[in-house]
Amino acid sequence: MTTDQIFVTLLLALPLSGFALTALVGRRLHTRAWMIAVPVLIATWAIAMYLVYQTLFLHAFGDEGLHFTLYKWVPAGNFSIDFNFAVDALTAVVLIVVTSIGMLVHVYSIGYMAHDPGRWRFFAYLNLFMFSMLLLVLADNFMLLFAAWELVGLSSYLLIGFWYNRKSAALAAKKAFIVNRVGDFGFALGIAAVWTTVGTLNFTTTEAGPGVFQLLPQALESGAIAPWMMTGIALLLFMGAMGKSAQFPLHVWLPDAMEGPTPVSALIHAATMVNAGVYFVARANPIFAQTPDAMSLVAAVGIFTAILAASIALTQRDIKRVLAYSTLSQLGYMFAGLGVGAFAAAIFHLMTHGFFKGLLFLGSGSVIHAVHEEQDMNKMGGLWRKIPITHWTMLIGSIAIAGIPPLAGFFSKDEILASAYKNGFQTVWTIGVIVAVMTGLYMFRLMGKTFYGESHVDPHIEPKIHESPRSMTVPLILLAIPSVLLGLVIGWPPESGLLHQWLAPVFEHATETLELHEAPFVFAGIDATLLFIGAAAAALGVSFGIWFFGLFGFTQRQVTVERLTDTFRPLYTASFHKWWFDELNDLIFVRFGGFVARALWWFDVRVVDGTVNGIAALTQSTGRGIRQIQTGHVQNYALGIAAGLLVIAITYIFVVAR
Amino acid sequence: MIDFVSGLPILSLITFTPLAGAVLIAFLPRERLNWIRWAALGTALIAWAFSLLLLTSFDPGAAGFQFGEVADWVPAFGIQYKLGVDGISLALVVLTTTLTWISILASFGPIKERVKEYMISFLILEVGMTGVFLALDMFLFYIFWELVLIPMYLIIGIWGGANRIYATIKFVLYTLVGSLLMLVAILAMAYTYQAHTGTWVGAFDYLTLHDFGFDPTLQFFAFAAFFLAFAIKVPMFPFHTWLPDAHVEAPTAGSVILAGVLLKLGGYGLLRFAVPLFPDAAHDWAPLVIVLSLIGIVYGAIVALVQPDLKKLVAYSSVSHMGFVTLGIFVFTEQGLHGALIQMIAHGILTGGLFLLVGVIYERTHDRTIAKMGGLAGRLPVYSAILGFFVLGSLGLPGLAGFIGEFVTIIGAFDFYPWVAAIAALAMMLGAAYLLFMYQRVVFGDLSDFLKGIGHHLTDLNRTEIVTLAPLVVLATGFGVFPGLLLQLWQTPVTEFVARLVPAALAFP
Amino acid sequence: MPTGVLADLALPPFVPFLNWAWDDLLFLLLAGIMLAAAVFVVVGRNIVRSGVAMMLCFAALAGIYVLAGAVIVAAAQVLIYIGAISILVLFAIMLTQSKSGPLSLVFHRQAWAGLLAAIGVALLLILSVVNTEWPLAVADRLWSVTDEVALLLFTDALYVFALQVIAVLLTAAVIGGVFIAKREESADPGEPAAATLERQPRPADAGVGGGEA
Amino acid sequence: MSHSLDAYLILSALLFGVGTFGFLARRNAIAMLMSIELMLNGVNLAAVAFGAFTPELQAHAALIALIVMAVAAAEATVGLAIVIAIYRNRRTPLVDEYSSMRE
Amino acid sequence: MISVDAHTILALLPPVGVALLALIVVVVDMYRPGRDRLLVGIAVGGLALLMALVVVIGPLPGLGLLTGAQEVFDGAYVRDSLTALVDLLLMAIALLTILFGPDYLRPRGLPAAEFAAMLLFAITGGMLIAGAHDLIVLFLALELLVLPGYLLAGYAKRDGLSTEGAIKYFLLGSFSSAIFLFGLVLTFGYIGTTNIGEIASSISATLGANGFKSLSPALLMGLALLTTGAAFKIAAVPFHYWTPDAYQGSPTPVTGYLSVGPKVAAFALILRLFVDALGGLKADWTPFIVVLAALTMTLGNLVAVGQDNIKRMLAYSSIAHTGYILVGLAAFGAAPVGSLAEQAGLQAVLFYSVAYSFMNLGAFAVVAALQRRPGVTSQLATFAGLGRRAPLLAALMLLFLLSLTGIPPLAGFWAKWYVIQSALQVGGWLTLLAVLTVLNAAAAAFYYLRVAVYMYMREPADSAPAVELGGQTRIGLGLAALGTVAIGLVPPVTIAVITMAQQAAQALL
Repeated sequence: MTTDQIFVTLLLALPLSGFALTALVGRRLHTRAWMIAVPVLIATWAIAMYLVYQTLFLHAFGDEGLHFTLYKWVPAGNFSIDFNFAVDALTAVVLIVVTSIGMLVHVYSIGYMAHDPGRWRFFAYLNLFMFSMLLLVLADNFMLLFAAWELVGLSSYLLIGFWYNRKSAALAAKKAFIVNRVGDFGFALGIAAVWTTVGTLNFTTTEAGPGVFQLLPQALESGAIAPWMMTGIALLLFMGAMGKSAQFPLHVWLPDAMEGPTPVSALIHAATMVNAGVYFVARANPIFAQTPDAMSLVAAVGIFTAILAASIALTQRDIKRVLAYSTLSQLGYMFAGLGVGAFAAAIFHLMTHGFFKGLLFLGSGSVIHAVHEEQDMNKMGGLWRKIPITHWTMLIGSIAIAGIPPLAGFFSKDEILASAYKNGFQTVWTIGVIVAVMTGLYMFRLMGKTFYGESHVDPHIEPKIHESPRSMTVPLILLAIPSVLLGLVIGWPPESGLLHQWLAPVFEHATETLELHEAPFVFAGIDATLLFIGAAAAALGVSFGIWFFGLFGFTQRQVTVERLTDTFRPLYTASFHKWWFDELNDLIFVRFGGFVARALWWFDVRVVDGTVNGIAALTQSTGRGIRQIQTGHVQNYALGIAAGLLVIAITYIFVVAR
Repeated sequence: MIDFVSGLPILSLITFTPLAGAVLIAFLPRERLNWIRWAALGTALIAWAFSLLLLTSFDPGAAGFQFGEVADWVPAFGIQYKLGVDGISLALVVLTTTLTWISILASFGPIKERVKEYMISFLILEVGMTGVFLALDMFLFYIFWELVLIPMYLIIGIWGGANRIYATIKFVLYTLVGSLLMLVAILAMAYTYQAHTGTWVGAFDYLTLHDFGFDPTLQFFAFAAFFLAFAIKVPMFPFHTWLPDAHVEAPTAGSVILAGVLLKLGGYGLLRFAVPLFPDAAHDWAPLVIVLSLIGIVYGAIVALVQPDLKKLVAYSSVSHMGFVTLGIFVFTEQGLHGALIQMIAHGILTGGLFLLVGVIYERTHDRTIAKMGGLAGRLPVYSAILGFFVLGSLGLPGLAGFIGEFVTIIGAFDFYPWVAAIAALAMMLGAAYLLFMYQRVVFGDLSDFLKGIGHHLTDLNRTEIVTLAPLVVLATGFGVFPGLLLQLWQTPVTEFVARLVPAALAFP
Repeated sequence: MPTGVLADLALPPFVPFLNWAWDDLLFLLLAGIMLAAAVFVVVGRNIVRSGVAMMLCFAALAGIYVLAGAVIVAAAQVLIYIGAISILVLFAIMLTQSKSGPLSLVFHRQAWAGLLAAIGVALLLILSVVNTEWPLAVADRLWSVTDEVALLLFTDALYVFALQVIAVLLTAAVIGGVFIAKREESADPGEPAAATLERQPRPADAGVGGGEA
Repeated sequence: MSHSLDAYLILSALLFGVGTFGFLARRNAIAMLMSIELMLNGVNLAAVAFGAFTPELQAHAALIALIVMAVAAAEATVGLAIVIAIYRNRRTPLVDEYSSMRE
Repeated sequence: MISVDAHTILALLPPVGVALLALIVVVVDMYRPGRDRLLVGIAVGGLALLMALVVVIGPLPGLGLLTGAQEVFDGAYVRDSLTALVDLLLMAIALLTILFGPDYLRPRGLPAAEFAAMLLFAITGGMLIAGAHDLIVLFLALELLVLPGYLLAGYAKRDGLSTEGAIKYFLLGSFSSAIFLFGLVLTFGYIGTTNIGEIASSISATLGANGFKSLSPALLMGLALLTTGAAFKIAAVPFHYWTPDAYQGSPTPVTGYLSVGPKVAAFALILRLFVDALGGLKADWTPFIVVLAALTMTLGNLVAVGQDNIKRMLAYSSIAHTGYILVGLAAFGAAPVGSLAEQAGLQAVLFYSVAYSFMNLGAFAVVAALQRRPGVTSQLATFAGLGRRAPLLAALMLLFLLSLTGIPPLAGFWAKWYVIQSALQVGGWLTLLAVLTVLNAAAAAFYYLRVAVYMYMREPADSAPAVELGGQTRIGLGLAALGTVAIGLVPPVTIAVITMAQQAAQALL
């Protein structure tokens, strides 16, 4: 094993051992339960950064990246799956997000969870999550990725249900897992299809042999599989991504997942795990690139989710739910980006979004902390003076997500929209722009209702409001920095920034296959126009937000908002009720499914088992019936014998002898 | 290779050590409960140690059966006492010996009445189970097969729950119908052989019959009989209804063995006897079997969703999980078989664990109604965590053995016919649904009023219980992370199995 | 020509008016008596009379045996059936105090079915014997061979053997019959005071009780 | 008529049939016993008839008839003993009242 | 003239010896009345001696002074392997019955002397049937078998049920004897001989050349009458009516004897009559046997299912076993002439009889032992909690029941094994009969296990008296259990019985 390989292994081993240790002894550490998990994570982060540096800056592993096998995992005949890892540019980029935010969230949690008796479990779970997420990012074959995929689902389940005695948390955790399983159902079948088609599950071609990304296009080319099969494979795989990244119609679990502690929301349900779908589709770009139909569907699902979620985010009252729907919406953007072929842009947005959404969630956590676990924005207001660091960092995050230049969100989002337009997806672009307006609006609605205007905080709590401890504010500040700068640093100039250079080898083939003729970005013409429209849309949205809900001292226009609400009452109601998706699901799965299950159970007991018991009962009743001939009367018996004699004699003489 | 093992009749030792223990216990005084208990545990541990010794000496690369033991038994019919082990049977034997001592240990507390008879029954049960896996003579196999029946009958019937008599008689009759028909098939097979070759020598010998090649008509009917016997044992839809009853009524350890080993007898029978002996018939029957397996998988899971009783839920989950076993066997692909086998082992471990855990809660509360539970996590954290482990393992979480079983089976099934895999994969969702639904209701939330009423009796796992569960946790994880340990063990026989059957591989639909 | 027993008698060869052989007449007469008596045995209300009718029936049958040339059988018939068995039966009738009674006491409810079955059996027997060519039979009946019978009885191994078996059989029947029929002087210890009857079905929980041995 | 084997055999069958009827129809144990005697006599008649018409069988038939009589005597002994025994218990000779055991 | 030579004496010694033994018992009782123990000693010792004598005389496989069939009295009696086997079996039955009879009779004030004497007379008859080679001897022997049987059934003469059973048995038995006798006379009149060998040669030479078609109506009628009579004696459905009542009413040890002794003898009769004499016509009577077998086992089992009285239940069970034995006969009938299957069928009949005798007698012995104290009924409820009250007795009962069920490796299993195997060797319709047999066996498990349920899974009634076993009963039970286990499990014994059955079957062909 080379040093780098050892580092990669350590990257997994550290959080795993952190999990194991914390699980075993964490309870005895009481308030210092973080003392294993957090240092471990910092070390992990350091190693990750080293690897990122090696990969991206030193280009130490070449275009292909570092590939190596730990051991043979599933040697089931010719279905032979290695436990193998890869570190290439894409991995490295995602590693940055995952480890950085992960590390910050760990630190943040020290303060946030300081008073929770279950903190040891919390840190154990967090480490388990980090292990799973890193495994997901590092995995070099479908099955291992799938395993990690499920493991992050598990961590998510555990963390959502962290406050297990809350029924809502338990239900949300279950829902998250099961909805994810729906996606994984497709994913697993997709993997099976891949293996059946090409006989391997390794992503890329290494010394060990050719990989899927080489073989599948070849198979298509050689006619070994029909194009629709390719589409089928891609869509099955995409199903998994939809589940994990909460895309319509599997988006229902994410808002409920906010039942978990806020750091979890920040880490898992905003910055990392939900990005797994995006990461995976980007990873599988050689497959998707072969099938335009699938690509279009990805784009459609993405952009539809974007606008759907944004529309819901506009009316939610729970601060974390607004952010959750915002996350959905942003993820929709990313899928739209993937679908239109702007893989790098999607990953770019993944990165920036990871930071600013992480920031926003942590900030909201800080707010919730400040107002004593109150999440309803109608019971907040005017907090900006009392928790200034939280306020300022969140303001930065809001501007970033709204897409106001030159903050990070602007670059990534506009790149997606511009690519959509240029790659011929005008509809996607149009909707995207509308969503951009809505983004500004709902973000500044959030800001306004939380921080500005009059305070609606419970008077008992009001005097106790104070800024969060340093372990919480420092991560906020640290996250605010990339939220501001990341776009400029790696995203400028658009479509040929640092990030694009890094990722170019990964998406090279896909771009070629899709025949996207990349004209270099020029600050004029169509490029500039699109850039301007994007910025303008963001600004419009933000302006509306400020207009309605205030900023610093600006007054809120409560009356206007109410009038507006009344005007669009049906729309408002629909949005407020999240377009009744939960109700629909409840109807279909809980009620109808329950009915079916009950009916089948009835069938099982009455029909299947009933047949078995019926045969037994029939035997018994036949026996009881036949018993009657045993009357106890000799004459009856004798008659029976005589009758038997007659039958035998008659048959002998008249039948057999005939 | 440890040399001295090759000189020992190691297979007979494994098989009959428990019998010796049973005889010993028969002579122990009835009141000395602890003597009896420890003697039983000791015997089971010795058998276990022998099986581990066998494991270390086994050569996975060698073809055919190893450590063969042959002696004439009824020469008039060519019946032999013939034992042998290959990778498949070895794994199942070790599973059996392991689960047996765990079950015996787990019975220390709950079984307080007629301990002597209980332990004797259990040890004889082990003889039968081990024998089934090791027998290479059809007749011997049948003897062991029936031998399993009586101890289980007693275990359910004597130490079971309120409705135990109904359950145990149902279990026996159901199994007996199948096995007696199988006996007819065995005899028909032997006779056909004898009629062809003119000699009884080898008429019951598995290896001889294996290569004999029966005519299609015989294959058809004999397969039907074998299949019925094994399908009942597995149990496959629609022959599964004895299982929920038996499980609900059986004592904890009985459930563990029932789910952990007895169901495997069916799966083992299918892949060791029904398919290789009658390959053509198996081929003809495969579509039906696959359809039944799929129905079992989905149906068992759906019905499990609405079970009010913990044990019933686990029982129906067994129907679903064992559907993967039969599916894997009958898609006739290498992966399918691998998957089926590892699913058997995984199901044995995981469901065994689940039943142990249900037993723990039953012992404390004398109830298994899910609706009455709730909030155990706060009161019984260790219990909840381990229950969580087994629930997750059972729903096929990667990293644990169940995942490998299901996934590899799905791969194999997809290779055979994609829609089959698609339907089987529904279990991924449904399994998560019913197991998590159960887990949520039992473990999460506030402590239910019913459990509050239990008071201080509601204690967390004690040391014995942890000792019984720990090996299962280790095994489930070990085989999830290193499934190669198992897969390579039976690679050789699996290859042989598949080589005999060329599946009518359907292309992508 | 009359043959057999009637041959020595100086009778007209045929019965006057009827033109029947004498022995045919005798046969018919005896057969008629025998059947009538037999029918009376089975339909008679008074069982004592039935017993007497049975004796008559056997006597008539003995006559037929004579007609058939089996004099020794006829003699045995008189000795054994009339002399022993019938008397035994009459004794049994006395012992059991069977009296005459209404028809319902005589015949079982399903007597009609019994009648049908009996007719069926008889009819089948008649049909089958009538439709059979007896390969060994000669045209006319033979005369008595009493000495041959005796000779055979003591020389043919089969009958010697059979005789021994009959001896054992009778011994066994007598020993057993005496045991069963003899009245016990006093109840032995452990015997339930009065034998009670056990009727089915009995309540399942009755672990003990009842007089069933 | 008395020279025809069939006549004897028919007579024998009739006697057997009458006995059968009696056995099937009568309720009194002793009457049933008598019916059996009638049946046995029917058999004897058939045996004698065969003897009368078959030279080789003549003596054999007579012996068979004698043997049957002996057996009948033994049967009667046993049967009457049992009848007496049960009469002592049940105080009735009607067989169909002996139906404590059924089904 | 009659020549009485050494061979004649040898051939006849066993039945004569038993008859003499009966007389000795009576005579001893006359001079020393009430000395039950002495009588039992004499009878048992005498029987043991005579059994040894049979072994010495033979002809048995590799044993005996006689090496082949020995015809005596001008062929009226033959001592061949069948005779020897049935002799041994009947004597063993008598021995066991005498062992456990007095313990039951004594408390009821019933003497052992007449019991033993009747029993010995009866088996004398049975032994004579086995060797009878002449219809007259056959009939006489049959009467000798059944007349003491009637008396034994009514042995508890002060008990209403016993006498009721006796009179039913007697009336129906006499009725059937009359029927049988008419058949005998018709056959005699038509063929002109009563010698079985001559009948057989006459049929195979001329009469039966074309099966039933070539027979005259009278002979067919005769055969029908003989069939009915024989079917009655083995209690085949629909001629079984007497069995339940007679069995239930009789004193329990007598029931035990009645369920095996007359049955074995009646099957010997069937073998002599249908195989020896009418073997040439088998193509035509076989369908009837098939139907009889199917009806008999099915009805027996169906009705046994609902019985609450164990004696009555076992009575119906014995009807069912008759059906199983008939399958062997059917197999003989359906097998091609001169084939191995022909022999296998007969062998199955004989083997089944042997196995059945031990296990059924054992079961009744347990019932008798339980009922030792007067007043204890034979209701199933009597068995409640026997597993606790008398573990050994319960275990023995379980053993016998399992053997009756056909659970390997007990004797009953082998019995079924042979029957099924012989049926399968023939194939065709007989295969269906074999399947029906095993389905019946499965159904039968229900009621056998019900007894086990009472023994092990029900609590004893509070008033349940303690169970004491008499010494003789112990020995008897031990011997029956030994037979049940050894025939199944000890290869030399199994082989010995098989070989004996085989040679007996050969002797018939």
